[in-house]
Amino acid sequence: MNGSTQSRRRKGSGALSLFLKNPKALVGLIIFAIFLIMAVFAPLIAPYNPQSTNFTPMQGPSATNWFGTTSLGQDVFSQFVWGARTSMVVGIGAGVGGTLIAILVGVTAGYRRGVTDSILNAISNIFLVLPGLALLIIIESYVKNTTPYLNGLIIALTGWAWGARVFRSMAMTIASRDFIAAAQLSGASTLRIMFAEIVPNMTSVIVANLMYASLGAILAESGLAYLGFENIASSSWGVMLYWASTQGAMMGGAWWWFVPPGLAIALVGTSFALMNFAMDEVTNPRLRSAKRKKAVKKMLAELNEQRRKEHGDRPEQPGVAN
Amino acid sequence: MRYFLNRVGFLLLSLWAAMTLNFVLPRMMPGNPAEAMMAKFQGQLSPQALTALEKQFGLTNGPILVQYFDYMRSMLTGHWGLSFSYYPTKVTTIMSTSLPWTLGLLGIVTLISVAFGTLVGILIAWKRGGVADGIIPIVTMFLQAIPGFWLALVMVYFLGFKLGWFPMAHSYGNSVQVGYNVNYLFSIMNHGFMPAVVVFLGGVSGWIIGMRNNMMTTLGEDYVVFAEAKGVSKSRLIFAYAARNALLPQLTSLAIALSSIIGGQILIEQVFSYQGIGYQLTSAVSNEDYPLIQAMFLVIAVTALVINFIVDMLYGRLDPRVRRGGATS
Amino acid sequence: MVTDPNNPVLQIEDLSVAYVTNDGFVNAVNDINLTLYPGEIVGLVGESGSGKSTMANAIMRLLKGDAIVTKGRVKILGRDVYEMSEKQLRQFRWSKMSMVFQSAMSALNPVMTVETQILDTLTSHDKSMTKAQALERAKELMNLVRIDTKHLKSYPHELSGGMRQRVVIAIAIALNPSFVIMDEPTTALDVVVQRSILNEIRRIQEKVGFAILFVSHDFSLVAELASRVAIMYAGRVVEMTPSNTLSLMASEKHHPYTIGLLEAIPELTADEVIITGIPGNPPNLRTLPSGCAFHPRCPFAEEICTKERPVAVTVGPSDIECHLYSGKGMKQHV
Amino acid sequence: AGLTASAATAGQPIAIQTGPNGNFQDNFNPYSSTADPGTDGLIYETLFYFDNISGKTFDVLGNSFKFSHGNKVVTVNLHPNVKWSDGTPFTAQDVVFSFDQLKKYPAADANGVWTQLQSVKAVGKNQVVFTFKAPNGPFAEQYVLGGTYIVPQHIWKSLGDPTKVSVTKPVGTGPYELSSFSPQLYKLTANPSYYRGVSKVPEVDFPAYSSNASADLALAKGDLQWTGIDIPNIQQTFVKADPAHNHYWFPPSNVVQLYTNLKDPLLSQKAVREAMSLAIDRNKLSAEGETGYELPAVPTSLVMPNNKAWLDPKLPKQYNSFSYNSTAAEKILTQAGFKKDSKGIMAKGGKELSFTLDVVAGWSDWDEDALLIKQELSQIGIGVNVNQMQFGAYYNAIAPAKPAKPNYQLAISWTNTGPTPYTLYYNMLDPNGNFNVPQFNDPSVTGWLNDFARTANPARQRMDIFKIQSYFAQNLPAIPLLFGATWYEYNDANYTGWPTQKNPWINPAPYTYQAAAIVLEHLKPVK
Amino acid sequence: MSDANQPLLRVEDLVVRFPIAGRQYIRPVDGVSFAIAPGEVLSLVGESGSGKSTIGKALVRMVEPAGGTIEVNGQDVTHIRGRRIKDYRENVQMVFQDPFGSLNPVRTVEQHLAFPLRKHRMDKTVNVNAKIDELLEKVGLTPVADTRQKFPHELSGGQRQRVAIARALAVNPKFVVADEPISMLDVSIRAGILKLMNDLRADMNLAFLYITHDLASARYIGNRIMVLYGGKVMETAPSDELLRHPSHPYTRLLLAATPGSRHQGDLPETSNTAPNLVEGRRGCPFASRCPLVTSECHEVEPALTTLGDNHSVACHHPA
Ligand SMILES: Nc1ncnc2c1ncn2[C@@H]1O[C@H](COP(=O)(O)OP(=O)(O)OP(=O)(O)O)[C@@H](O)[C@H]1O
Ligand SMILES: Nc1ncnc2c1ncn2[C@@H]1O[C@H](COP(=O)(O)OP(=O)(O)OP(=O)(O)O)[C@@H](O)[C@H]1O
Ligand SMILES: [Mg+2]
Ligand SMILES: [Mg+2]
Repeated sequence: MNGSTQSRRRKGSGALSLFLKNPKALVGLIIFAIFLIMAVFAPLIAPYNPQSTNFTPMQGPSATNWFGTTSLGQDVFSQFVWGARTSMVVGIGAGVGGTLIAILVGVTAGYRRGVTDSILNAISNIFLVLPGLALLIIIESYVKNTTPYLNGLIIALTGWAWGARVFRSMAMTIASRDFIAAAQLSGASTLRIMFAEIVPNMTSVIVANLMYASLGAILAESGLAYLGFENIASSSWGVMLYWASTQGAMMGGAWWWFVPPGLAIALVGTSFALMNFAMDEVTNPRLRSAKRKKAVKKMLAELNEQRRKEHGDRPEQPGVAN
Repeated sequence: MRYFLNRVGFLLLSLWAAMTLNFVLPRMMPGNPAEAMMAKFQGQLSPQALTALEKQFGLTNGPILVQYFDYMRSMLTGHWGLSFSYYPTKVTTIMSTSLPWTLGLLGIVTLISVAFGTLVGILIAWKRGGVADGIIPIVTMFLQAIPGFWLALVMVYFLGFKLGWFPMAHSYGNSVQVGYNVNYLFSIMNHGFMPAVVVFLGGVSGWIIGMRNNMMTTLGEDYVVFAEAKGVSKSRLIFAYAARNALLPQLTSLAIALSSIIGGQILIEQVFSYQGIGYQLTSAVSNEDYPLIQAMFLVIAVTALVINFIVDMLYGRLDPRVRRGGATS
Repeated sequence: MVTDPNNPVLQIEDLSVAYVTNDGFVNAVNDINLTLYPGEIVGLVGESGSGKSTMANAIMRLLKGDAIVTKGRVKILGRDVYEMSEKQLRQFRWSKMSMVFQSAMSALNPVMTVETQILDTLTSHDKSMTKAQALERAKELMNLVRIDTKHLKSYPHELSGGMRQRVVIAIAIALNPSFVIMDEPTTALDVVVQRSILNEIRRIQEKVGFAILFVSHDFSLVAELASRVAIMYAGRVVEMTPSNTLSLMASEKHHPYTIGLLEAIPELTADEVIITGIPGNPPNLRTLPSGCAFHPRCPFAEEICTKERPVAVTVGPSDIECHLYSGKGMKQHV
Repeated sequence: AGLTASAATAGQPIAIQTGPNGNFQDNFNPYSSTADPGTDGLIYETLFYFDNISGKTFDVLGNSFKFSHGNKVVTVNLHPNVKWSDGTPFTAQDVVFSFDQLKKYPAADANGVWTQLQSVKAVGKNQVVFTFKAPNGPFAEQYVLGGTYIVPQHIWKSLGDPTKVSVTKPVGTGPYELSSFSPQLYKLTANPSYYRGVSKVPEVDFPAYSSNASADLALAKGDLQWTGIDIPNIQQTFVKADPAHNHYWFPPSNVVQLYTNLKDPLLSQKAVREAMSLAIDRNKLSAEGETGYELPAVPTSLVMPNNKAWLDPKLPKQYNSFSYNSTAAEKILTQAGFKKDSKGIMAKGGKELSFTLDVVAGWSDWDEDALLIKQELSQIGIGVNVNQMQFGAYYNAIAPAKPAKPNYQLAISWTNTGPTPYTLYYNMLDPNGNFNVPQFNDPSVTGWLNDFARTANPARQRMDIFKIQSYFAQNLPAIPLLFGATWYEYNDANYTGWPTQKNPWINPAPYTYQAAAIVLEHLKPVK
Repeated sequence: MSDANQPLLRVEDLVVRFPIAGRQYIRPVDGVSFAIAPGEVLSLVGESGSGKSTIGKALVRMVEPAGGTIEVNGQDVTHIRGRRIKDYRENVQMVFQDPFGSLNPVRTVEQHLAFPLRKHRMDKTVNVNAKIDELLEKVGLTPVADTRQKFPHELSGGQRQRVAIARALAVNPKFVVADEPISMLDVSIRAGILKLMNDLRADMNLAFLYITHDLASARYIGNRIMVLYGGKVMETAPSDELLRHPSHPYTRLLLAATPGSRHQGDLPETSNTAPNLVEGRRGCPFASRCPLVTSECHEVEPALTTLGDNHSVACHHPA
């Protein structure tokens, strides 16, 4: 708890330094940033219209078509770039949406307890239990013409339960702390207590949930698209895979069509996970200590060695510093 | 006892809610099962058939409440009826031909990945800061982030089609004698290998990282330090003191993992043409096969709730602190 | 059991310990020298965060997390703890030196019975011990700390705080060590329970005869139990004094911090009650004040205090690190 | 079912895949629309088979049939010496019983034969007389003689409602018998006492696949010999694997239409439909949407070349094929009084030519077609919003079956075809037609259709079709897009005699069940 | 302010019960009565689990009493809810036991104070900012400008406890429950808090219920001391009187355990079992540990009897 608040204190530099200090998280951040840039500037980066069918179909990578062409003669690289936009929006959007619902449900249940808790808990259990994909399909069939964004929304609507569970137990712990009682005494409303007192204390858990929910959403969206539950005119990595698969890209040897979207999904997913390592270390300071201690030990040993050379006396155990 | 009754009551409440949702959801879908059936035939069937189908399925427009009570009664009495999309096959027959395969494959893989992930998590937490601790979580994380169906397609194509190392489809070889014999068993394992690998890679990272983080927490607990100080052997320290306690929070995840098994893995079943419940469930949903959807959702909900219940109870057994009173989560 | 008084059980020489953090070193223990003789009880007091537990852990070579020993050595029965191999250490620790952790609540594994935890201690040091023997010894220990042996089958949460603390003490003395560190063994407890545990400790110590380093921040408690008391401030032992000097009534000379502590205790029986706290805040261990670390809060501080770190001088029966007594650049106050 | 062990070892089995369908359920009930492939045709048989591609008629259980009484009565002579696979002789009573079942259990009457039939009577052992309420030759042929499977009375009379039983040990008259079943594979073996001679293909296997991709791989690997799936890039993925033996042929079997809801005030204007039709580049749809597997349709909506014989030789040239001309299309609209509004959409009287186009989500070729149509129509100022729907919702929207429907503006869908163009025209254009998606109703067309159904005179029938085709080409009640393909891939390493493009003697798809049985009968092992 | 004879707070026969396993209830507070006058400090001592905090929480209505009455300024507040509870809490506040848990780690000192000030100010013209400064000044957290921006983890335990007190004062209460405000703190810091409370009482005529198990501080700050055991009042007396003439065996046990007390000595105890709190118990709660126990003690609950001079005790064998 202390760790997270300390990091908050030194905002600005804090969040960034958290990443800079952690190579894993830094790599994650860089990968993420690359795809984010691709997503934001898709219209500038993509050389062609992703849908237009102007090229020789099924050509391997070349100077004009960096990632080759599809069976309809579309530029795979342009689709890939636009796909980044869709997938990132869906992933992050569904991640954020799902996390918001999870916060709302989880914190309410954890704070209010009693009947509210029982009902909300039952609901989240049901959402946890019902097979997500089947539920998605049912909803899909209801809303015609699903775009990836709509799918993202649906994924958020169906995928919040796990987070709610985590948040609930977290909120329960926090709610039992005295500062919550003190806030009640000073006349704070339930909403205020939930969102101004409890939620800010769960930042690291929320961020972690956000990362995993986003990863899950990207995977779910690609799965849905692959199953054909998405407007196939959209440009998303999932739809690319759908087309690649229905057009026999793999059997036809068109790896350039099939590999990039799959790999990109994996990379974005990994970047979320990597960035989460930074968060992990905030929640759990023990995770970071081992390495640092090792480094310092080494440093001390070197210092010792140096002194011994200078003074010619035997090294002190376990080391002299200051 | 009170705790127990409390949990049972909660279980029943959730069950009822799940069943009601189960009734409402499919009926909210536009169209009706007979119309959805037409998709199978892409116009090969005359529209007269639609009327015939509607008659067969007994689709009535009776008051929704009456339908609801009928539904509840038949669900509870085990009269799950005949599937629409495989009319007139019994819903139970369909489930009994696919569920065992799903349970077998996913159940075993889940148990393996839990066992493996937990063990690896324990070990890398113990050797924290080491090379394995640096690499394993990232590699498995990457593997987990690959869409399962994509990996499956690549494997089928290269290992199955190109190299011929593994069969590309089905749960066992079509030439083997079904029954308790070595060939059959071997064939099942041979066919299950690739799907198993995909499912394994899709989940193991969570177990590794979850266990590692829990271990990190327990390793810092005073009682572990105390145990180390008092000189308990290393293995006992790791497994009896640290890991045992770190395992407890994993139980909840295990419950969810186990309960999600029963929904199957549609994408993977589809790529490997594996005989599983996921495909049946998905096609039941697309075909608006109410009886099948309802029965499957019921089984899924009951299993999940029961597993959660068992885990709750187990939690009580494993953690003496919650044996009396108090919620576990 | 009782060794030569010239042969100390514990010798700490120039010990310094630091925590490595993102923002640099936290110097929790600085240049400590301390010696304990067989059968002796020495108190270690100092306010929260003054480095008491850190020092205790360093003695046991149990520093966790980011703590490292930056200087000095620790010898138990003449052997340097930090020169032992891991295996030697595992054998040595607990059979010669043991420790009662600061919070007994968390020192016991919540999911194991008391019996298992005691037996673990016994059997991991003596592989030849049979289960029956170990159980016999466990019962003996339970009797020693006056807990009904039926509680061997209990889980920690089924015991009251006092009982848990006793179990931890039982585990600490299970192997008849020569030296036990007790890190605030009673802080979390009720006054009545606290008292009865102290009595227990005294009784057992008289019987078994190990030396105790008793860590606490409760002055009156330590003064009663120990023969000598070390007073810690900002990671340094600023005074070492016989416990009978520790009363406002006693006219002995003390470190200003010690005086502050004494004045802060509400007296139960005095007619007129005036208590005064020590002004200011505990020091930041990352950036210790220059010179004497206590100078920002010291009513007697002079310029020299901000510049030069005082060295210990013997004043009466006590050793004190303070410029008041070092005779350097100070007007005589006390 | 008797096993023919010797035959099974003699020749290689043929593995068939009719389309991805997950696990099989053990059900070989010909009354069930979800019976396993092969139930119809291979195990149970119809009286005759009328092929929609070759236009030919094949005898099955029937030997011959004759219309009489102004086409109201059909007399069928049955094949003598037919036995059920359990050894019981097959008689006219079985035929009468099979039809009576449909009457008794309307839920089983998927073709609605009793909406037209008056009675079915046996005359002796080998003759059956069908009497209709009104003369309707095409219906009698397609559904009564060609679409009703005959079941053994001695078994089914005690089964009760035939739609509610799972048949796991089918007894039929067909060339094959069920020999083993598992959810992932079932096997049929040749009926040793088949009345037309034992099939040269001793065993037919039906393995289950859950996705096209999975079946494609199996086919390319040689695990399947006969399939009916849409395989992309087929030359690369299938033929290349074994060019000598891997073949495919995708003959047209129906017409894919852009249906326009004629109840819509804008779409009911001929100019609008004409402009749309002109603005759609069917060659592009064919090449890009259908990867060249389906060719552009023709203005008459006849299925070419299947319906070659029915084409009016005097039909004006411009109706032989569609042309693509977006400028002309735009001109038609302008002449009809439409003007582009601020959004660039053609409008008249404040009504914009802006429509939603319904397609089935996941039917990727149509989805692609729809997108191309959207692009092209937008060029002439017609706004299209493509609506990809789950099949149930889609069918619900376009199906003409219920009074409150349909409920769509534009939709891509199929046509129902039969041995003559009548089936297509009747179903689409008759108010009682089964698939009158456009909501078309013109008494003159209805009159020609009725005339066709009533008369037994082929020349008069041709005249009727001529009138309808030219009406269709002029008025475009629906906008024909492409010829819907029949999917057919096969491997002729072990057997010869497959239907080919050069010898299109029958519908070659394995899912056209009675045809499939006839194909199997004609296969011969390679020496 | 009401006159000194009219108690600010009167508690009569207060009972609190909590459900435990097996459909049973415990009564951590069982028939407790007391009164506190404006500007008075009542010290509540007793061992851990004797129901001290529960009484405190009942007073601020964080728990609902199962029986008895709580009157503040003559108004019965035992079972009020909703709006009225909010109004009521402007008069009473509580400072929680744990200085580490009672401040929200992610909020600054300023934020902690601003909300109650804004919420409870009488008229909108009051400058909240100035008020914060004034409060911080009052509890001695200077320099104010510095303190305002600090997060709890940047404060020492004593400073945190002062913020907690400042927060309670922000509401402008007449009565504060201070629940063991110093038990977790260092000796040196404890003194500061006690002094602060003393000052507040003197300057603002605040009344306190001071909960502790440390007799020395109870005496230091309290006008009267009430000894609680097993949810019942064992003995009440003015502070000096109680320390000089402890009459209940439990009070004497407490004194014996307190260093520096003239009663210090060996602990006269027969066992150290915790008292039975389960509803339906009989006799004196201290009977199981009492050295003077007789069979009567196990059967009959001793009534609180007056020894004179505001000193009353509930014991069959008072000294
Ligand atoms: N892991 C750590 N990282 C950084 N600083 C630490 C760490 N652990 C302890 N410290 C700091 O080291 C100093 C000494 O801590 P220690 O626990 O030894 O104090 P203590 O005297 O035992 O206090 P208490 O009486 O509260 O137990 C404290 O200022 C503390 O903030
Ligand atoms: N919400 C609750 N539910 C059930 N039991 C409770 C609850 N709150 C307190 N108790 C029980 O009531 C008894 C009295 O608790 P209380 O916190 O009032 O004691 P206390 O005198 O303040 O102790 P301490 O000195 O340890 O703070 C204890 O046995 C406690 O376990
Ligand atoms: Mg400590
Ligand atoms: Mg309390």
